[in-house]
Amino acid sequence: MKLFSFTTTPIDTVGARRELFDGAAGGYVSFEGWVRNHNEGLAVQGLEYEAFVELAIKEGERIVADAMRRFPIKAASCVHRLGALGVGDLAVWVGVSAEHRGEAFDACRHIIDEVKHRVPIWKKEHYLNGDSGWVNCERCASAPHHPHAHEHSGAHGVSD
Amino acid sequence: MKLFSFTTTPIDTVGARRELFDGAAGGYVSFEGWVRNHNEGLAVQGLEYEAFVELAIKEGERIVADAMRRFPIKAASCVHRLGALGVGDLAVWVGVSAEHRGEAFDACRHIIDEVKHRVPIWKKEHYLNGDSGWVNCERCASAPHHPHAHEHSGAHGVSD
Amino acid sequence: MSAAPTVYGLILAGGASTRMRHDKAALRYGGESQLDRACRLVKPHVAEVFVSVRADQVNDPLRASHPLIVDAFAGGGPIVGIRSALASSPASAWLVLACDLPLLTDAVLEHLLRARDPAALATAYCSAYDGLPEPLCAIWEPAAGEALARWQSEGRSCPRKFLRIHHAKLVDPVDAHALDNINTPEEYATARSTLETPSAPESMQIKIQYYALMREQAGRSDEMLETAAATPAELYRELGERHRFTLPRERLKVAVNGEFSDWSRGLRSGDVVVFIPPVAGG
Amino acid sequence: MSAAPTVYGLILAGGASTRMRHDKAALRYGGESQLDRACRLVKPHVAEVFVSVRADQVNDPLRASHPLIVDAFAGGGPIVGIRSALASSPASAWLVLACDLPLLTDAVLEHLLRARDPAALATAYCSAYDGLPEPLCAIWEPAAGEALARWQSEGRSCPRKFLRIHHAKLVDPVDAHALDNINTPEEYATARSTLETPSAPESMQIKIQYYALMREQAGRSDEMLETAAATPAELYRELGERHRFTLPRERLKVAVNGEFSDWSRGLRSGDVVVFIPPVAGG
Repeated sequence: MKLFSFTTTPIDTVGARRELFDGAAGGYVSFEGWVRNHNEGLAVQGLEYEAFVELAIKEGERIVADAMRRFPIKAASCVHRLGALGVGDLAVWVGVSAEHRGEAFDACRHIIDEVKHRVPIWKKEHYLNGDSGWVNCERCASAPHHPHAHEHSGAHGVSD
Repeated sequence: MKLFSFTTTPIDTVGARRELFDGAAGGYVSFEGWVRNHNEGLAVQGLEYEAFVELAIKEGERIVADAMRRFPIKAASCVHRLGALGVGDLAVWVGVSAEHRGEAFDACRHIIDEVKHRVPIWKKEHYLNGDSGWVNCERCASAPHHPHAHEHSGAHGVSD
Repeated sequence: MSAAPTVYGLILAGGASTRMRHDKAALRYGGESQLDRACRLVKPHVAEVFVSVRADQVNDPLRASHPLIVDAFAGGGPIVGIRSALASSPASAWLVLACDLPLLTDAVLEHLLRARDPAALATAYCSAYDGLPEPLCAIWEPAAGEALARWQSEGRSCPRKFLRIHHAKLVDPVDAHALDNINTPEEYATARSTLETPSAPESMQIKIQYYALMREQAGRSDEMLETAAATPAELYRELGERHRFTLPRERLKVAVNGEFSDWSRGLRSGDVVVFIPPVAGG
Repeated sequence: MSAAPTVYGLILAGGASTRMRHDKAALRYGGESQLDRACRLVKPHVAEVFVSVRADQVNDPLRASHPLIVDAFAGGGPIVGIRSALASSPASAWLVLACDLPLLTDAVLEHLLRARDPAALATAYCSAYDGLPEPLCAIWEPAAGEALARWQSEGRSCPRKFLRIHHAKLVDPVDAHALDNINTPEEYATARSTLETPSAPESMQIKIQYYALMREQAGRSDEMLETAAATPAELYRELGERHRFTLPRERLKVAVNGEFSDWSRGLRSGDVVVFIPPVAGG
């Protein structure tokens, strides 16, 4: 089983889940990130994901491997989609199996939080009004005192 | 979409997930309870679920409806299997969609915790050694000072 | 809820029974006519009880002993009785009952009134047989008057169909037989024997359903019990001795008539009790 | 950190190379002996630099030009050199280096010293090849002296194994080749050509790859740059002016050769640099 991988075609959640099966596991938690029809007040019609794949896979694998050390879980995996996606499409999937549900929830949440903060993946949103923009980059860069600027640079700081 | 339901055939997680779709939802969390091959030190070969269906459906619906009021989520649902299950079978499924992942995790965990504590469903485990027993009932009843007795009656207390 | 319209009682006694070849309102149980029995049952639950009659029945001695509401619209049938009552007091709600429900109990009426939703056009039981609304054991709210008038003006007359497509609060039955009505001499005989069988005054018929470990220890899925136990707690003590239940009561919960209950709730004849051992879903 | 023991430098030059058929300390790169080169590199990072020698080497001219620490225990090998240094100044820590690491850089030493944990027995790099600790590019703390003495008294001598089972702070390598040592004439030839190839002293070939917003602002996916920028921070300043990048460096991270890096890391010709704007996975 791959700890972290990319795909340019729809994520096979059924197959990915199957790989986490373990006879000693009593709980399975999965997270799916879906493309929303809006973000920060703008109507979204689709988006594109791009990654620095070489480093992203290393960092993604470190996150999942680290979660498997930190939490008493049986197996975990994360798959991220790349390329153009429409509203409702599945952008990222995280699955965790564990003996007990508490650890499965904790580890799953930890992995998606870390992936969102640390893995070099970027998202360009296309808005219904014709605009587009790289999330966390452009509006913050042009308005450094926007409250989100601090939040994002803080998030970045965590992973340094 | 049904908030809470029972099935005597394998849970259709794909169909159940589809019903939670919402264009404004950016996060989806699901929990699956799998039949483990062991419990409290005994090797399990299978189990049976039984419910007081009339009241269980009412109580399950109350739990999910309550979660939809408490947490800012888009949709939620729970399906529980009844009858005989083998190791690895899916016993219960909870799915939650929400704008943001934090609430989806919180609500999903809340629902499964409450379902396990409040809904009148019982589980009889069949062990590889030929024994069987109703979980939370028999060993505790015969050994009322076993530490689990307090835990379970506490759990029961929560739902009174 | 205190602002909800006052509820009056309306016993429908305008119909002519073709199958019984008899005036149903006059059928007697334990020396009491069905109409008198219905009025007596409803009385404690409402502000006042009226009997719905056709204009040609106002001098019938059985009916004339009660306050009457005479059909004020053409067409006949229950819908006219209900509309006439709503028109006679447009700000009130009406607990409407067919008079041929000999198995009706206080508990059934109480449960319906507790479940009432004044914002619906009516609050009605679902049939225990087909799940459809029971319009003739139902609370009709003031707003139903106009809607029923429209319904009748469209040539329709069935109040059950009316409730299916209008906004009605539907309530699950607490007792499958409570709303059985009497349409044949055979049904009449059965109902009489049920009602007239003497039973000790403090003794009740309680049904107990068993699940999981309780079912195995009781050796059965359910049983009917003639008991003097006043509460579920007393009932568990009585049955625990008989079936040698191993779980102390503190580890259980209890449900009465399909809902969680206090152990100290007063039991009533016909109640269905379930002892709930520690649960283990998921 | 101000209370941490002072660090001295120790260059191990006591070994006899069998495979090189030569005294490794005397191998020359760009006109400088390997031993002199090692001493020069370490000097700015420590209080004083010593050379570790066997008693029969104290008059060797190459070694005698440096302050010496002579083996004070029996057995030979690096462990004796390290123990002798720790014994000579029991309150000090020692940055211990093999002398045959021609590809070692300032940046590698600086990174190790920054990562130092004075509470561990030693702070050492993990090998880029097998992940095991590298005892001969490591900071040995005072407490290691007694533990090494016990280790040797048990008949053991390998400092790498010592670090595997004692409490050592392990540091990921910043450069896969920095600790390559020279064991054969072929390796010597390769290292010489790497070190002696003339290039403008301050100018390097750096490849930059761009992603997302950076790619759009640079107008390209990658570029080769002849630059004098000594660090990624300087490189970003240089390129930021050229391409009018809008993101301040504080909002970015940087990767060199496929791994996250410090902004102050020393760049080397051939490095591949990626500026990482704020990420937005999921």
